[in-house]
Amino acid sequence: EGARRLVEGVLAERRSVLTEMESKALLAAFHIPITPTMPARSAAEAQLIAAQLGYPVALKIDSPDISHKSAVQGVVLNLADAAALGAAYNDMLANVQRLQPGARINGVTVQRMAGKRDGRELYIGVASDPLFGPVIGFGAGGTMIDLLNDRALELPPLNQFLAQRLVSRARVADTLGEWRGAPAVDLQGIEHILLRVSEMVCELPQLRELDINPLIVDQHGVLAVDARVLVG
Amino acid sequence: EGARRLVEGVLAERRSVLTEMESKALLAAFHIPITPTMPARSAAEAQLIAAQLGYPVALKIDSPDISHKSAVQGVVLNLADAAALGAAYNDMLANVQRLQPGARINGVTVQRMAGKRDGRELYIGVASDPLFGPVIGFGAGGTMIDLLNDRALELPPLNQFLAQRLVSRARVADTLGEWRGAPAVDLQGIEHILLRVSEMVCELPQLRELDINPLIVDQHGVLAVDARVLVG
Amino acid sequence: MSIRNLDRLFQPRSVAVIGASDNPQRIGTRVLANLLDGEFARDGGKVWPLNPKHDTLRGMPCYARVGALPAAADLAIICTPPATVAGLISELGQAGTKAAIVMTADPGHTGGRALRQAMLEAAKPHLLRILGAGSVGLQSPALGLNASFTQMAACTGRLAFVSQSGALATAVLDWAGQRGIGFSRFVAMGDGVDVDFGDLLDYLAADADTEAILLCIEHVSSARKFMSAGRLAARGKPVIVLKVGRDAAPGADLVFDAAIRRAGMLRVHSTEDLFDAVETLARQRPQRGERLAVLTNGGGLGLIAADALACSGAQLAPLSPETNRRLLQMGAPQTNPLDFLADAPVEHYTGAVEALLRDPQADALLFLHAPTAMVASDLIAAAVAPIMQAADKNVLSCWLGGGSVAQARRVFADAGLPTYDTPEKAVNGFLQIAQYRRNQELLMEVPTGV
Amino acid sequence: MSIRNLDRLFQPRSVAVIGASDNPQRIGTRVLANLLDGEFARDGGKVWPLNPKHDTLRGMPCYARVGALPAAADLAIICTPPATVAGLISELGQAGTKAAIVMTADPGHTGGRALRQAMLEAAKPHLLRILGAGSVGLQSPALGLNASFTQMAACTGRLAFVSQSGALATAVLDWAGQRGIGFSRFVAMGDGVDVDFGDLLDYLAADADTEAILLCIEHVSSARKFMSAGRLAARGKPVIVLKVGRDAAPGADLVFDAAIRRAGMLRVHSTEDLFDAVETLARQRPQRGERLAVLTNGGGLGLIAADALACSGAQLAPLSPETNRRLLQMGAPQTNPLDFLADAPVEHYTGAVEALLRDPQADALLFLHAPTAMVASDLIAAAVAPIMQAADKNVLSCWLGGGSVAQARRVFADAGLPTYDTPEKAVNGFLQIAQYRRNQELLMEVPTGV
Ligand SMILES: CC(C)(COP(=O)(O)OP(=O)(O)OC[C@H]1O[C@@H](n2cnc3c(N)ncnc32)[C@H](O)[C@@H]1OP(=O)(O)O)[C@@H](O)C(=O)NCCC(=O)NCCS
Ligand SMILES: CC(C)(COP(=O)(O)OP(=O)(O)OC[C@H]1O[C@@H](n2cnc3c(N)ncnc32)[C@H](O)[C@@H]1OP(=O)(O)O)[C@@H](O)C(=O)NCCC(=O)NCCS
Ligand SMILES: [Ca+2]
Ligand SMILES: [Ca+2]
Repeated sequence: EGARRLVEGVLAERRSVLTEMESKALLAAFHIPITPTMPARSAAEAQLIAAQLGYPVALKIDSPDISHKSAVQGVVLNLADAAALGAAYNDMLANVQRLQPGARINGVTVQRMAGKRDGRELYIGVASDPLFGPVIGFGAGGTMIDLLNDRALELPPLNQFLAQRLVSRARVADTLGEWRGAPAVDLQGIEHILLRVSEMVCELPQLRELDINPLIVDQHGVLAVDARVLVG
Repeated sequence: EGARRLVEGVLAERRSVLTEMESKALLAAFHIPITPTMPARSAAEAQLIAAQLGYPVALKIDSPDISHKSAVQGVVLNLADAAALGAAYNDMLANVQRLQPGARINGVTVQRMAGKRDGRELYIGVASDPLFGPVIGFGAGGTMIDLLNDRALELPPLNQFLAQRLVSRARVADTLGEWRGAPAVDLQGIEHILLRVSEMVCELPQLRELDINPLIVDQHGVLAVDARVLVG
Repeated sequence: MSIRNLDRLFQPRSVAVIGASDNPQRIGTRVLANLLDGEFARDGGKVWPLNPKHDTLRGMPCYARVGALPAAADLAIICTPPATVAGLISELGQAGTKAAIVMTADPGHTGGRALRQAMLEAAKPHLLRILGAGSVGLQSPALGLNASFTQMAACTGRLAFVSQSGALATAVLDWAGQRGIGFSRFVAMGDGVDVDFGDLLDYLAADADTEAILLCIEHVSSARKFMSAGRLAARGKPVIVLKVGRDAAPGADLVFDAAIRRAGMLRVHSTEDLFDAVETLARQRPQRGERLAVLTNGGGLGLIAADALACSGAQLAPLSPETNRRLLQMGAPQTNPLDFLADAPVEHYTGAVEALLRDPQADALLFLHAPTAMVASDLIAAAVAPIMQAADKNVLSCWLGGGSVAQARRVFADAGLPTYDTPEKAVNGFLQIAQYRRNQELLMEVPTGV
Repeated sequence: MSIRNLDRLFQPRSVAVIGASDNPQRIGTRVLANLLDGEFARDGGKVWPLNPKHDTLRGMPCYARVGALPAAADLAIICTPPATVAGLISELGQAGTKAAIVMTADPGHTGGRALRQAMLEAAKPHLLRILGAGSVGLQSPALGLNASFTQMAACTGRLAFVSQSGALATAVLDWAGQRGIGFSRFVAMGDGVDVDFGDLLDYLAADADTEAILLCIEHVSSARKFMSAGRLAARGKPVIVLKVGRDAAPGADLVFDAAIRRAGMLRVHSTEDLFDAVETLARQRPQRGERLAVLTNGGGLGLIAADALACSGAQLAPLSPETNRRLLQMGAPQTNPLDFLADAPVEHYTGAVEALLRDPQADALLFLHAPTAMVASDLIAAAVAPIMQAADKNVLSCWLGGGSVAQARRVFADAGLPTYDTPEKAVNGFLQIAQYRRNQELLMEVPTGV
């Protein structure tokens, strides 16, 4: 259905990396809750969008040529109002053009800051092993992910038992019960997303890589805040 | 001098845990840069202080009976203006009284948010081994510190070679060079603080435990944002 | 492919040795000798040497061509130069042979022209199965079949051992032989161009003589087949895997880990752990729980055991009042680890072993001993071994040292009691047995459908 | 305390055995025998048995009381019941003896009344040094002095071995004996109430016969003394530490790690690694770099070695053109690991070993071998051992297997070539030597002042 068409469309354009918006659309098609991410071509358009989503918002550069946005200062978080947003927009475009002059730039994307006070940042992903095919990974998320080096793996398809076992094998599992004054998180929500990712893997053979990071979870639920998909 | 008097004063009161303000005063006495932390007895007083320090600020409960402030919702970060601060003050006092009814409450402390855009969060600490005495620890900091489980140890006294070796043994060392678009941090600043901590250990035999977490470092320097000291 | 014709490999009634010889430098000479030296030949199994240069070998007629054999051999063993292999397979297939072991090393590995494709093409029209190339052969000890050029015949046992590396295979054979550990099947798989881990797992899963399976893997060819066969086998018996040869791709090793776990197989990570797994699997008994009693003649050894047990999930058994009473009576300490002084007499050992084995709160006994001049270790070994042998619990042991404990180790090996080189390894053996148990329970939760 | 009077412990000219006996169940019987069997007695060292129940023992006069001895003994060995120990120490001190080994186990460990305090008080006025309680004794092999109740005399060598645990000590002695590895000093420290690790490190740091030091520690009593003695010793020779008995306090083990590192000592983490460190230290040669050449008769073993080397900082040596030319000439593969087929003749091994040892780009050679029926391993061992022995590089080896390689192992041990049980451990031996080198370089950077 929709998901398959989306992927085929990208492949038809001879691309393999989906944009953040495409990636989130794909997740949404599999009923994975996401923070909506809207495109804006100007500071004014970004302000209109932000007013509707509600402040604070995050701004990210929207370019098919840039894979590490923060490396070219293409990410600004926590913009509190229209003035801050306008200034950030102009700064960002100037910085990106300076740091990666050749890059084609569509504009920016605007999304509401995921303000989960007691949220834990997780990672869920898919990688493709040359021998064993797709593998589902789970662990701590956030920008420190490489340093944390907390990644448990399981082969698809998952069932509930396997999803639970996958979660419990990651070190981050220690933070998912009551933790530092925060109530226990919605574990079923995490399992649900793992099962949905497992479905994605089975139904979309073209899926090569998927990174949801961070996936923010608290006692009320789970939210995919950033995502990146690779097909081929 | 001052540091010794401060510690003796606390011991004379039959206390062993220094407040955040006392802890930071102690660090400052050893020339460790800190974010100033000011006491306030009312919302109004807090607003006056914040106006001078500059927004955004962080608010923390000030009580001799509470060691894990965030567990009783005694920490609110990123307050953008006086209105937000006033509301947060009242919420915090209500929450703390509800969650830990017996606690004596002096008021709150106010500090400027350490807004280091490219800052890495580190941990520097001292623990006391029953056999080998004081030990200096270094590693990744922040709220995920337990999970990161990144702690390299060295015995005092340190010299520059040992301080460098200590830093390089922690996993977080991988993030201190150029990292995700952020420039390399002020490594000498970190070494300097380690050497000052080593001095503290040698000059204050009553020092039992010290936790600086986070210590925020970027290309320009180092800043101790929170600190906790135990004497005995 | 499948398990088709694998019975011809493992249970042939006639074996042709192509390239048999009387020159001691020829592999075929050794293969012929190994076949003739086993029960297989004495039980009426046919062995047919084949080499145009000889009329007789070892007093038997030697055949000049495949066509000249008395009948189609169930199994042919090929130990002739690379250039001859594909042609021989074709001839064998035409004659009706369904299984061959290719011992010839594939020159493809060292830059020569690879055999792989030519062999497979020659075999295909005849559904002939190939073990190899570069196989050291296989053994089915219960049939007295030694279809290999290994240095010794395996004893009969209940472990199946399959190794891609011939060197690792002959080393394990040798090591096990010295300890009196036997095998149900012993297979040096070589390159696995046709018969591969998947096929062998399928065959061994159904093999009634095999109670546990050990695999030494260099690379897996068909992941899908490997996984489904592994899953099936692991549901019936412990399957232990050693992976040799790190995959350069980052994370590949973690994926292999996940795959092994998903199939319900268990992984070990060093040659040493492989040897220890052989010891443990070959000698293990059923075990109810994870509480370990430790008897030693040195406090230091007890500490090492306790360290190795810490954080494992298993624990030191809390001794029952009845056991404490028994120990008190004989003047022994009532602690676990139970730590004898260097001059404790043999009766103390037998008494304590009996008491600990009877304790309902101890699920297994660990016996650790270092040499002492005061009592010869072989006297202790001789006294306690029969009690341990008669027990219905696992007794793991370590005689730490060299020459002074060699005889004690021998006594324990002969009694079928698992003994290890160090206290840590003995504790690990216990933890492995606990892991098999837990793993079998977990497997119930993983639906076979997935 | 200090190294005062420790020369009386290690180099006495007269030794009194208190509790000497002819009853084979007595520790004193064994101690007397061990002393009399060594060169020490034949070289004129005095041995004085002491026991009121005997007039003579082993044809020598046996003394009834300390006061009856011909002179003050340099060293007294006490193997009498706990109640007698403090009194004996007092008498010995009065008579002028300055050092005693207390073999008696302190009943304090098992809930009895502790000896510790009484012994120390008795010794103090006389500055008499005590090794023990619960010591199995010590040996100074170069003097033929076996002042212990161990099961065997150590050979002379250049390693000093100190263990708190008597069991670990006798096990290492036994294991080393079987491999022909000798010691400069062998010390079973026991409880360490007086002479402790700090004292022994100070003594051994200055001991010209000792080139490397191994410590098995259960607990450290004085951290300050231990650290300063360890620092001093580690600057002169490798000091290897095994810590036994996990400290319950969280993080305590990491602090111990930091302390060992800070002093410049090196830590191993298992009994096995301790044994391997003995092998490596006893047989190592100087080494320039960290590039390893590997020669094997099985690709699988080469893979295991490469796996063990990966991520270590060391690497496989890139073979020089000259070596490749030599290998090509003899028809051997020109790769590292260099992998022979099972039927390679002995000349190939000698040729390859010579070529690799000559290669200026290889800093050490790893020789891995699994049994094969085609060439007996002892023939290979006999052929290559002299070449390896004559080389100026480290040659590490593993004869993987059991009975078929036992003789080859023996040949290598007799040639003083380090051999290990598994390929991984052999690689580890190489990495350890590399670590000693790096550690010595690092120590230059740590100011002795701190
Ligand atoms: C297979 C291999 C051993 C053959 O090498 P080789 O022994 O030098 O070969 P030869 O030419 O001497 O042939 C062996 C014997 O077979 C005979 N032979 C050759 N072709 C034959 C044929 N078509 N039919 C029957 N016999 C034949 C030869 O006459 C010789 O016997 P002889 O010595 O009595 O004359 C060699 O190619 C090889 O692969 N070695 C490595 C094996 C190995 O290590 N395998 C396990 C890998 S871990
Ligand atoms: C020290 C120990 C061995 C003594 O126990 P024991 O041998 O049963 O003691 P005994 O009473 O038989 O005394 C031993 C000998 O010393 C003699 N003896 C006793 N008191 C004596 C004294 N004051 N002076 C001289 N000799 C004395 C005894 O007569 C006996 O000799 P004998 O058998 O010829 O008559 C015992 O207390 C012990 O500690 N055992 C453990 C030792 C050990 O394991 N140490 C290392 C720990 S890892
Ligand atoms: Ca091989
Ligand atoms: Ca002991």
